[in-house]
Amino acid sequence: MPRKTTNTKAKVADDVAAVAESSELNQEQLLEFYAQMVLIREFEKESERQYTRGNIKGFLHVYSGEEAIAVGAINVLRNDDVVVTHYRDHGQALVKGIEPKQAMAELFGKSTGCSKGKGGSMHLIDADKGFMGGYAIVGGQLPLATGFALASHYRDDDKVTLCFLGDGALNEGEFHECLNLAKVWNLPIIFFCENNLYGMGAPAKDHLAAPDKIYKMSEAYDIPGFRVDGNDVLEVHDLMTKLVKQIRGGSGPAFVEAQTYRIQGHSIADPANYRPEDEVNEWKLKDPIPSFKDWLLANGHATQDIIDQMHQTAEQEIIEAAEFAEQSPFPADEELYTGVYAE
Amino acid sequence: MPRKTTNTKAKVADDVAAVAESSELNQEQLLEFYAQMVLIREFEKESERQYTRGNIKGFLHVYSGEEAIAVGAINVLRNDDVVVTHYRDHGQALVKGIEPKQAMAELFGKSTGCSKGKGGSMHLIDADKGFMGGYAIVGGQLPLATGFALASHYRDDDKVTLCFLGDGALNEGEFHECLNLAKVWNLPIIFFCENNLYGMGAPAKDHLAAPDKIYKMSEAYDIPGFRVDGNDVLEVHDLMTKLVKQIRGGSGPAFVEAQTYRIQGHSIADPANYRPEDEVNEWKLKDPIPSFKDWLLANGHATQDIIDQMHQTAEQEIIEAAEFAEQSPFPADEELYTGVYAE
Amino acid sequence: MSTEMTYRQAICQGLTEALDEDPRAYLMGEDIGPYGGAFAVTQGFWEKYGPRRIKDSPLSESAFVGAGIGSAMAGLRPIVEIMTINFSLLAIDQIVNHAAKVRYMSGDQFSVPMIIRTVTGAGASVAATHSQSFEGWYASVPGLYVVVPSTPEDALGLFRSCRELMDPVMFVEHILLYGSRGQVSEGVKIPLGKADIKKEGSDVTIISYSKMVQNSLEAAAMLENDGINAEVVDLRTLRPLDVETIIKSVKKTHRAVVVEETTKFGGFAGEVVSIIQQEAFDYLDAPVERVAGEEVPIPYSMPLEKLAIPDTQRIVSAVKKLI
Amino acid sequence: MSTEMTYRQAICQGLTEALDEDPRAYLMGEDIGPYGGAFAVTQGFWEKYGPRRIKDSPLSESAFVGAGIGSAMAGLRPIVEIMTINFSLLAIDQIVNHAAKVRYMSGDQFSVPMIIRTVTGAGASVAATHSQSFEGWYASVPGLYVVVPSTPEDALGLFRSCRELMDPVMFVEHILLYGSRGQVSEGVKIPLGKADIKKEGSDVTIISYSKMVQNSLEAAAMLENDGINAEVVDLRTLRPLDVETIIKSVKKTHRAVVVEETTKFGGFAGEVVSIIQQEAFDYLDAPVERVAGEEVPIPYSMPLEKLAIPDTQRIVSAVKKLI
Ligand SMILES: Cc1ncc(C[n+]2csc(CCOP(=O)(O)OP(=O)(O)O)c2C)c(N)n1
Ligand SMILES: Cc1ncc(C[n+]2csc(CCOP(=O)(O)OP(=O)(O)O)c2C)c(N)n1
Ligand SMILES: [Mg+2]
Ligand SMILES: [Mg+2]
Repeated sequence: MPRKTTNTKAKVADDVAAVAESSELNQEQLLEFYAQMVLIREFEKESERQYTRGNIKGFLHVYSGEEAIAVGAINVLRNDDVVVTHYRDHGQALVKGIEPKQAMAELFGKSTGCSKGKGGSMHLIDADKGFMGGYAIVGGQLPLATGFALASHYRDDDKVTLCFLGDGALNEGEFHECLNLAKVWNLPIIFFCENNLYGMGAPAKDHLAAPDKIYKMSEAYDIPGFRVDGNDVLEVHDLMTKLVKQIRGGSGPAFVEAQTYRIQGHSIADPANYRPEDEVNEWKLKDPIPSFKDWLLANGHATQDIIDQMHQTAEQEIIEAAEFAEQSPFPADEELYTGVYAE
Repeated sequence: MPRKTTNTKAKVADDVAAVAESSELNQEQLLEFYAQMVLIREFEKESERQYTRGNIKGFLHVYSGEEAIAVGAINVLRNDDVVVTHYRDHGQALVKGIEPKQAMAELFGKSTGCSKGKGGSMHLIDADKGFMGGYAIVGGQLPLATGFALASHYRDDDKVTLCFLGDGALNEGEFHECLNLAKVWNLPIIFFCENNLYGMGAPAKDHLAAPDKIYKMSEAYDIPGFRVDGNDVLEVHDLMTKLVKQIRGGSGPAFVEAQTYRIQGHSIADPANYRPEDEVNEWKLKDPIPSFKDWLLANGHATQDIIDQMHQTAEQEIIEAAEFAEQSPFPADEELYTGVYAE
Repeated sequence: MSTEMTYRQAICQGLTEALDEDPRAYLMGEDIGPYGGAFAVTQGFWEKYGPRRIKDSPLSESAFVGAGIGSAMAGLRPIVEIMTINFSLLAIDQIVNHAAKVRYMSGDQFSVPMIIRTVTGAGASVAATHSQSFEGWYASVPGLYVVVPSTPEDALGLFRSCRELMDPVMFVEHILLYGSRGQVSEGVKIPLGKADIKKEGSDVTIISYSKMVQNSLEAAAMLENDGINAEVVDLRTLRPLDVETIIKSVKKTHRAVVVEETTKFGGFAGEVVSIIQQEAFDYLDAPVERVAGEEVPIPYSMPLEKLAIPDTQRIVSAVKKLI
Repeated sequence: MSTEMTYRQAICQGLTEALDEDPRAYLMGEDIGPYGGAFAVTQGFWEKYGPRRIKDSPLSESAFVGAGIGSAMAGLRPIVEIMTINFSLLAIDQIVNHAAKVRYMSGDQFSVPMIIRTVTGAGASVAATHSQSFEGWYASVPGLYVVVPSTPEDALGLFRSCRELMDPVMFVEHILLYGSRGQVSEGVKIPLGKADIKKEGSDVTIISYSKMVQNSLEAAAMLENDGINAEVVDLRTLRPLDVETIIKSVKKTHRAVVVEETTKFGGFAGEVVSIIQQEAFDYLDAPVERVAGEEVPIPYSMPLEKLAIPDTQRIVSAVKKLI
């Protein structure tokens, strides 16, 4: 569990005692998960606000609606395990340990951003935290991730690489090349497809030959494939716990498809009116945050008070992050020329 | 059956009468197949000789050992159906109707070559014959072939495109992208993998994640996959007859794996000593030409005389082709500048 | 007769004409269908022409660009959109090794009458991988045409000519020009290989293309105040290049500045400079200057990005240095 | 102390040293294993170092080059072979968008200490798609180094320096040089960005790199007979480019010819010309000439191919035209 969002532990302990039944998670962890999901959502709401106010430029792709994946999957990893992902990277970055302040400052293009303002929203990176980056060429992150896994295999260092990709990225040739390579060399990597049903405006069902069995695409490479409900943080966590253990043990690559839904359009500029209203409404009911909240309440892991507190804490943290970003300086002009080559 | 090699018909009629039992082919066709296979082998032997004599330059990749595929598959096509292939293209070119003279002249780089000497061995092309070319970037022919099929689909002209690729090409991203595209748009195309067990010096078994089920790779795209003995011309022909009919009827793409063996090294420069002797010997026994000859004899479709005659005819035709190539002029110097753009 | 329209509308009109007039023409590309195109150029096309003519393609640049090439070889008239020129690197093998070469390699048996539309340029705060300008690379490939319009009139006029070519064209639009407006003459058609003098002048020749023409014109206006009369040449096509117009202008002005948006080192401007010093050596009163991008990947942060790419002021300074 | 060896042997030695001295170094590429490398550079490596250090890769250029980049980001020292520079187009996205940019985009968090070895050049009768020279394109990309040795000594000396860099290098060997022989000094190490005067002269500067240095030296020898004393500058690296040596030479000789194997239009020679006319404008007695390939795809037929690429005689003629 790389990131500790809040000190929920103390606050909760008195109210609820039981350990989650459906998983190995204890209550503290469950609440931590909820807090992280809320933090991501708040971060995204704020980034949309800041975009509208002109503080964030270029492309902004928010993660709202997909939080259960980042939280369920990345919390299984060790600090030194590796995450490589695409441009829709805020949620994953936060869970892997980038502070909201540094993430928001990066979105603002400030020198205090995790990538010194040079990468922006699509390129959050913190090598020390094992968050090896968002990459903006669709499919382009797969070879890099394969390389991180190759390095672990070469060194026999027992790190696991988790590589996220979208349903759109499944159609790029790198998907095929990398799964094959990972299997041929038995690399410790999980290719994790966040199937949010759309790649920009393109429905996966129209662009994939076999959209209903994405998770089976890995069979061509003799890589086990799994499907999981991407809006159920515990289901994601359960599967990932199993897989990470196997892979750390040397089992070789795995492939996961998690179905989820982009609550917003592709980017903030996209009203997404190509989506049927029914579909949007149906998925609203599956929003992973209220669902998980209901489960926590129903199973006595939290009270409404605790929930409210967590929301407040998250809001507060994000307000501070935005203030930090706003007050931070832009990079100095000389920064234009640094970091092209090693000093 | 696009190409008529010899007038075997007349010669055979008196001796043997029955129609092939194991297929819908009549005797004339069976002998025609044999004649074509022999013609290819003779062409390749001659091209190796001419390479050694310095008349052929650059890369020379011969088709010896794989004849049953070109003959079994391409004879199913109509004249106006399309073949697109890789650089190991001599055999397929001859079956689709390029005259040995023009093919050999192309290998010599002569102006009478099918591509005017500008393409060479790896780029035999005759658009009128529907032989749309050999291409030398591994995997690069797949998108082109997909485009030919797309044109047929667009025009609804009921042509079928047959695209050959090697086992090595399976690892290129285009394989994945094109199979998906072909299925999504329901294109009339057969992707035909000539699995000769090696891509240059690389054994398919070491470079493919699942080398034993290549034909199943198409399942990821919901495309039916078939495996066939690539050294059995009749088996190839049977399968292709079925597939071409379906595809012409609008069934959408298909995928075929045919196992075969490169009798020679990757190119004439390659002694191929990375192959175990046992393996080479084992496959020598499966050479498609003697096997088919034995079958023809055993089933009374030919006599040894007829066989001998066919070999002589082929040798003679190839000698003439080589003479033609030798006597043809190189392209005139001005030819350097023609054909870069349309006149 | 002329009509005012945006650069986007001009291109949209060119596409509409192609689809309406030529049954062999079809569009293919990512999100050109229901989404209407990443830059809204094909808005409404899907509804109007349907999926046969508007092929909304999966994210498979190599496959769909290559398929476009194959279909052109088979006689269709594909107009393929690569969302931005950055992503063209995933299809560059197909473009360079097949589209550009198959006519030659086949001994003139095949034509590839295909237009590849794509989008170049920096300045949109979309960071290093999304802000590149590779048109100069394509311009170095025999077998290709490279078109880089700077105005709505040029965009439509050149597009109409491209449709008549039997060889592949890289039709390169600029990300920051879509909303720019201009008069478009009725029936305009502009041949490839003809540069346009966007402003006449006598003291110095500023040579550029695409968005940098705007900056060059702004610079010329500013220079006017200082009594410097600059001629602005818009190349309009990089391959073929209109050497004659360039040289004629330089022989008149004796000074030249070549402006290019991408990084300077190894850029296309070097070709223009080389030709000028070759063909007008005795006419030059000063070395030919280049104004181009800094030798860095494009940073996301806006203030830095501004420093990375050439602007009007830098063109002004370069001209003043020469005079 | 020096030893005679071939260009192939020099590179083989560089690779051997890397593997022997640095446990983080490994080789990856197509057919570099049991096959011994398409150009027999890695013959015996598989047997000696085994599959951990010698990663014989499937035909997946984008994946294995990108994996090389990722592994370099993770701290390894990959030496990746792309069989020829033609096939690098399938990996160019990874090279340009990741290898070259990730240090910058990450705010200097990542290094990519990777050497990409590949093979350039025409003249081997392998037709249009297999005879290209894209090193000029890579030279235009900030974040990359581009090395183009012409002799065994330079190949080994430069390779040793490349191993010390923390940024990606395109190490570009020439298909027709592998068998060429030369003396290699013991312990030679040559820094990047230092051109070499392969022959001193006073009348004209011939600038080239890789195989064309041989032709330039031949041309210089022929010119000697006509009393023309040419200086031959071997660039050795395209990025960084040794502007100082070029300019110093041209200021001495007042005339320059830039020789490049690929097609002229839009080639790298344009950059060299631009710099010369900028930095030595007042010293030039004549325009800088370029000798380069014809504007055609490379034809297979040998007599045509010979016409397509520059040869010694054309260099001689270009020099004579200048003098
Ligand atoms: C190679 C490439 N092609 C196109 C694009 C433009 N683009 C950016 S995101 C995107 C959609 C990707 O969809 P998906 O992989 O499903 O990820 P999601 O946005 O749904 O998370 C497209 C087409 C790109 N960045 N890179
Ligand atoms: C993209 C690309 N990479 C590498 C090569 C070099 N090469 C030419 S043929 C070949 C092997 C291909 O093997 P396969 O597809 O099995 O065809 P086969 O030669 O066995 O018929 C290789 C590696 C190439 N031409 N193109
Ligand atoms: Mg998606
Ligand atoms: Mg093979």
